[in-house]
Amino acid sequence: MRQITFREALNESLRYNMRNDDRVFCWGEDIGVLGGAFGVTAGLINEFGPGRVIDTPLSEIAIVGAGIGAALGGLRPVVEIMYIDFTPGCMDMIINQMAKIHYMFGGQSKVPMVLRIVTGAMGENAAQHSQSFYSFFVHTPGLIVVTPTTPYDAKGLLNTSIASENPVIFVENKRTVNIKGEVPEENYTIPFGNADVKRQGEDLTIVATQALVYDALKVAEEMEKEGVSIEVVDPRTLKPLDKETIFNSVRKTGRLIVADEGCIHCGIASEISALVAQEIIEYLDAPVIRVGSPDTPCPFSPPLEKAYIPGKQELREAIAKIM
Amino acid sequence: MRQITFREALNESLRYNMRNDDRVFCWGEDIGVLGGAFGVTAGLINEFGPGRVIDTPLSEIAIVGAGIGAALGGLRPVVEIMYIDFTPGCMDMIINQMAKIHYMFGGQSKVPMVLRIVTGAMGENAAQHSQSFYSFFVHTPGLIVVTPTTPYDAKGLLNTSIASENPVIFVENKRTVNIKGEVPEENYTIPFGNADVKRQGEDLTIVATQALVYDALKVAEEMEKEGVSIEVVDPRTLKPLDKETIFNSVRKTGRLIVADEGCIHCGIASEISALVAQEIIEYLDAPVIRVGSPDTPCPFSPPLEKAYIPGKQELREAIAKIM
Amino acid sequence: MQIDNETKIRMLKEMLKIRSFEEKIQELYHAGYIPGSMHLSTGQEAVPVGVCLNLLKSDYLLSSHRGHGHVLAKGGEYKYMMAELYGKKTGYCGGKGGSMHFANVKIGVLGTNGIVGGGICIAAGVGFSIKYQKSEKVTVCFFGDGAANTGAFHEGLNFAAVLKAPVVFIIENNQYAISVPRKLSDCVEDLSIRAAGYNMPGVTVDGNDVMAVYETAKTAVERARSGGGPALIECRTYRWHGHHAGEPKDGLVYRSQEEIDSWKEKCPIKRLREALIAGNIITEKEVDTLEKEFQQELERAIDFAEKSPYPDAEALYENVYIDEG
Amino acid sequence: MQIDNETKIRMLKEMLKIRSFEEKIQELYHAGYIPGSMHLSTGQEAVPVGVCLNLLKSDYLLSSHRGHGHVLAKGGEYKYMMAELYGKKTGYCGGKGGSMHFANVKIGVLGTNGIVGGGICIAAGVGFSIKYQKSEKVTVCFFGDGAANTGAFHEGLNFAAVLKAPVVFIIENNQYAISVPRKLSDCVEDLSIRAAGYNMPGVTVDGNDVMAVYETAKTAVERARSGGGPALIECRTYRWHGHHAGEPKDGLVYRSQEEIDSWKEKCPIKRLREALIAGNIITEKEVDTLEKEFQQELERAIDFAEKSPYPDAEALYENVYIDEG
Ligand SMILES: Cc1ncc(C[n+]2csc(CCOP(=O)(O)OP(=O)(O)O)c2C)c(N)n1
Ligand SMILES: Cc1ncc(C[n+]2csc(CCOP(=O)(O)OP(=O)(O)O)c2C)c(N)n1
Ligand SMILES: [Mg+2]
Ligand SMILES: [Mg+2]
Repeated sequence: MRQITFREALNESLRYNMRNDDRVFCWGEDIGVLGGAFGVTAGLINEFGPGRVIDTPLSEIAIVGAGIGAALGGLRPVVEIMYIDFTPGCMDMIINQMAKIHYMFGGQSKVPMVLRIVTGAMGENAAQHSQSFYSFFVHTPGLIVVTPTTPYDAKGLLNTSIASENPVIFVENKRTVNIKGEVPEENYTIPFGNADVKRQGEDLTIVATQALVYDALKVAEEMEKEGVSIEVVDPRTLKPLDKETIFNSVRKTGRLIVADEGCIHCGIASEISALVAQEIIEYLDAPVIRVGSPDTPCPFSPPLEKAYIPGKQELREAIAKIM
Repeated sequence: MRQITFREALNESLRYNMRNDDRVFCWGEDIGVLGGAFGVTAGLINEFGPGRVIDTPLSEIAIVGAGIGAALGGLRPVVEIMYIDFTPGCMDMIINQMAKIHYMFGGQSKVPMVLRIVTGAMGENAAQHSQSFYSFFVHTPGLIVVTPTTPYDAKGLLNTSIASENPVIFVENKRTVNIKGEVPEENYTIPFGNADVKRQGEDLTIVATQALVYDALKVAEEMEKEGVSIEVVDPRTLKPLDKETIFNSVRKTGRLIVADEGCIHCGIASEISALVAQEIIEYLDAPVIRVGSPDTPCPFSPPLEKAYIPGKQELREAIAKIM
Repeated sequence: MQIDNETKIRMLKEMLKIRSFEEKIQELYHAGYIPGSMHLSTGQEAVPVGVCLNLLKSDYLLSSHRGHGHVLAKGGEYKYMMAELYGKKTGYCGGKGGSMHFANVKIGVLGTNGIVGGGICIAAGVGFSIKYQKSEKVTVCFFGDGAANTGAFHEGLNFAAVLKAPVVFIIENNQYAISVPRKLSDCVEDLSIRAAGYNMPGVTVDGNDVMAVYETAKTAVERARSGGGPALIECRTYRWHGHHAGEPKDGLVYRSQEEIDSWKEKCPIKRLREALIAGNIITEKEVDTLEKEFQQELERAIDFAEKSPYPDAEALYENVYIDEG
Repeated sequence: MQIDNETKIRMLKEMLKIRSFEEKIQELYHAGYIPGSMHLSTGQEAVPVGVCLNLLKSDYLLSSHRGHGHVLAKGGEYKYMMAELYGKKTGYCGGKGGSMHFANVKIGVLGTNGIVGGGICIAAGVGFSIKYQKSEKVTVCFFGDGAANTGAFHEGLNFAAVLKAPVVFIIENNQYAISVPRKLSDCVEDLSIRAAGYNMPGVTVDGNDVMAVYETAKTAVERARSGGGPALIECRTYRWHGHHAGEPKDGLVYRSQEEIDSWKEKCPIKRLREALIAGNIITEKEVDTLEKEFQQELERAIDFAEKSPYPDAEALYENVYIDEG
């Protein structure tokens, strides 16, 4: 099958949805002529014009807030905030408005909006351009949180997100944006709350998200040679979370590592550990190990950044602890 | 010993620190003549004048941001944001500036600032005035997160917070503000990272925060009659977290419930469960149960709000599951 | 501008509708029937009425925490509002919202907001949706003088200006943000001067003069409707009561009785009422009848609210997400 | 205003100091020596120099992501800046910050900022601390035209105005926020008009005329220092290169070569240099010598940076919290 990048898969989904539904439009900083900081909206302005692919002022509160308003007015906004690091600037709109409007008005209104954000540390961008705190959004009732890994996941989940009646936080990890994978030309969707077992195994489950899925797969290959059979489960959406697929894997293997690029404390890795400890603890044969970013801001200096980003080394150490 | 309310204990600490250190000042909305939405700053403007007890414009970004600036300029700001629900409006200042300045400038600057915020659901204030998402701040490296329960804790921890060189998020739960307790007249401090065993027990550990500590103590009394001996551990600061005291208790009882008013997913209750599952799982004789707010915004209607707020009933159900 | 007598009578009627509601619910609140917290707009009635008389049912409205008057002026009905204030299932939001979170999408009320300034950027986007759909609706957005100092105000007005969105922003300047007076909050005489920063019209008007508000809003609404883009109107007014029902001393902690009394003298209803009676446009007796009718309607609304059930227990978990079929 | 020759020479020198640095690090970046991303201020040198010549070492400065020029103009030294850009332990921030997070507290540089508009409210508070301590310092805060559309701009300027804090806010209006031109970002001619919304002086000045910048800033700085409160200065300028080093086509995707060339014609350095030479204030040769000296200093700085060690591995975990004794 055809191989395209994660970025291209998203671009294809946007194009498809904009062609098929006039209500869909995009706005954000530099998404027009420049095609977005990571190229996801490249070329869309040529096909759909500046009335549907809109470069906005540098005003994140308004970018998200007016996105919500446009959704209330009947449109289907796909809004880009360049880096997750800039969402604290518009967090009120996300947490207090986008997430709550449907509920607090008793179901009268809906906010069918997709908020695309880029996360992760890469390329020495330091403390304010390297974060991964989407667990905030999991902690917030009312939001869907989507974390696609492969180009296939990206296209299917963005299609589902744009079609959704709910507000969606769509998380794109920097380190996966240029990775290629098989993606059908035709359109398809992937339901929310549907984890993907990216690799089958018997001895140990690694639940991993985004870039860490690739790392986990590589480490699993290595470990296969050492006789350890690792199953890699990718939740793909953190909210709703496909507990059953995770639980089934842990019931089989009895051992669990949860790996997510966010800081560990109160992150999704903690959540998944806690769920297992609450609901199927009797299946555990070993401690549940979390792998994530250390409890520090992201440093600039290349060797420090390298040490900061969780990856294969941290996974190997975690495996060593429980195998 | 003298009994005063939580509110009065905080007021006493503020007064003491302002008398003893000219660098300490307070600002926030309505903290002057009105004495704050919950009365914590009552009367301070009379003693210290409007130059040190400052009513600000309705500008949360600036309230926090300029607080940071004042700290950089050598002062010791005690900043009030009326409800935690308004911190998303200034989250950039908290997450990207306050938490990171010391680190990203390589330790050159410090932000010795206390950010006081009120949390919790009470009195039918609905979705935008009832939240408890301080777990965001635990997920953010660089912040201290303080959650005092009793008036004694409140005074001692506020003293420590104001003396601290680090940025502190100081969380005040609505339901505890008017509760009385013994508080020495003289000044004292309580170190960060020092949990308090609020009740000794043998069969089950409840780690609880703030209002839920009171609920846990009541339920523990009830259960005592039924022959179940419950230990109640109050972390008092969520970051740093006194793991050892929690672990020692769980090592003794083998059973753990974690109760916190925040929403459960990715909250501090998940974090504490995950820590136990990672570090001392072998001591557990039962699943770890989390008690918290449901995964919904807080509704207005009195019976719904009542059902929303976690309390004795939820604790009893949790106990029933594992005893 | 010539305002016809019918419109003038309607102004009086709408203001009385709001005043009657606010005074009644204040009583009910103090008697313990209404839970939560409420922000009354008594004394400020000319603003919603003067603005909303320029709107069609299909136009949109967003409002603040002090929103009862806006909802009523846009066509809100006593009984569903009362039921909402009581937290009942039959309320506009099924009891989920309460005083700070009214919405009635059918009459264009997209929501009051518990976050000060929370509706401003949303309004810009609602305006954009109108333009995008090539419809001729208008959006109005009400907020206070305090809200004019939020970052959202700046971003929302600039965004609306850049998009040329049909939005009329209304500052209800009642001189205070809770206890904080204007002089501690900003340094300008007229907040409407800030419109210049977005190159949109900005006007300050006597917010207790319903006809002046009406005329000023008319210009802005017509301009927006015909593609002229957004505008900012500052209405100077005053709230008679404390910031919220039940505030200690009802606002006297930070305001003087003389100040309050001087504004009561400038009551927008008294002013119009006297003018209409003097002009033989309405009689004393007709006004009394109107007031009585509102009282009766209020009694029926209270009855409706009291007899309505609370939401079912499951409602707590409903409307968090829409089922993805 | 009469500007003495010494000051004029200093202006030229400081601008050359910045230009030389920016051009050299651009080379180094493209050659792969400097990691991360950097925002060059080539073409904008008159702004930091014109402003900072009015400051004392003890005055404070906050800046944006495009901050090298500000740090240099406030007294930053090549070698520590270079080491920081290389991510070395000897850099101003021990390698933790990099291009977007320079600080040198000793010379009053409280920080550049990776968040656009992130320094504005902080500056208001730094200004407050000066007033509170009855000191006579001044704070300047630099940011771009894009930043002027953030909520933080509005809240920060209003806050500073209300507190009468000694802060001079400088908009470096280089016409673009990355690829987004002013005409899609705001609707005004002069961004300085927004100062009226805070009742502070607002002036727009030719940001490529260092003497004009100097004089305008002088008035504002002196006013702030003597208790007159904050001011806003908009400097019209242009960045010659792409938004960041390494931007595809170096900015030509969204700008024309003619536009860029026309601004290069208005080069602030060329302008001053020609004027000073024509006025016999400096000779061609002296300028060459100056430039050579900067080149030599740069070589030494590179050497220093290259030979410096990276931070120790433990540094990752240091400076998160200060030990509570
Ligand atoms: C973002 C935010 N900050 C603070 C509050 C608390 N609060 C509620 S109303 C209010 C004052 C609002 O003043 P103004 O905008 O003038 O409206 P008014 O109440 O005078 O009608 C404040 C501070 C809030 N609800 N939201
Ligand atoms: C809050 C925030 N939003 C977006 C960005 C991404 N970004 C970095 S620089 C920039 C443009 C800034 O424009 P301007 O303020 O005019 O400064 P200039 O780069 O032109 O000097 C953007 C959008 C950011 N760093 N911070
Ligand atoms: Mg007001
Ligand atoms: Mg710019």
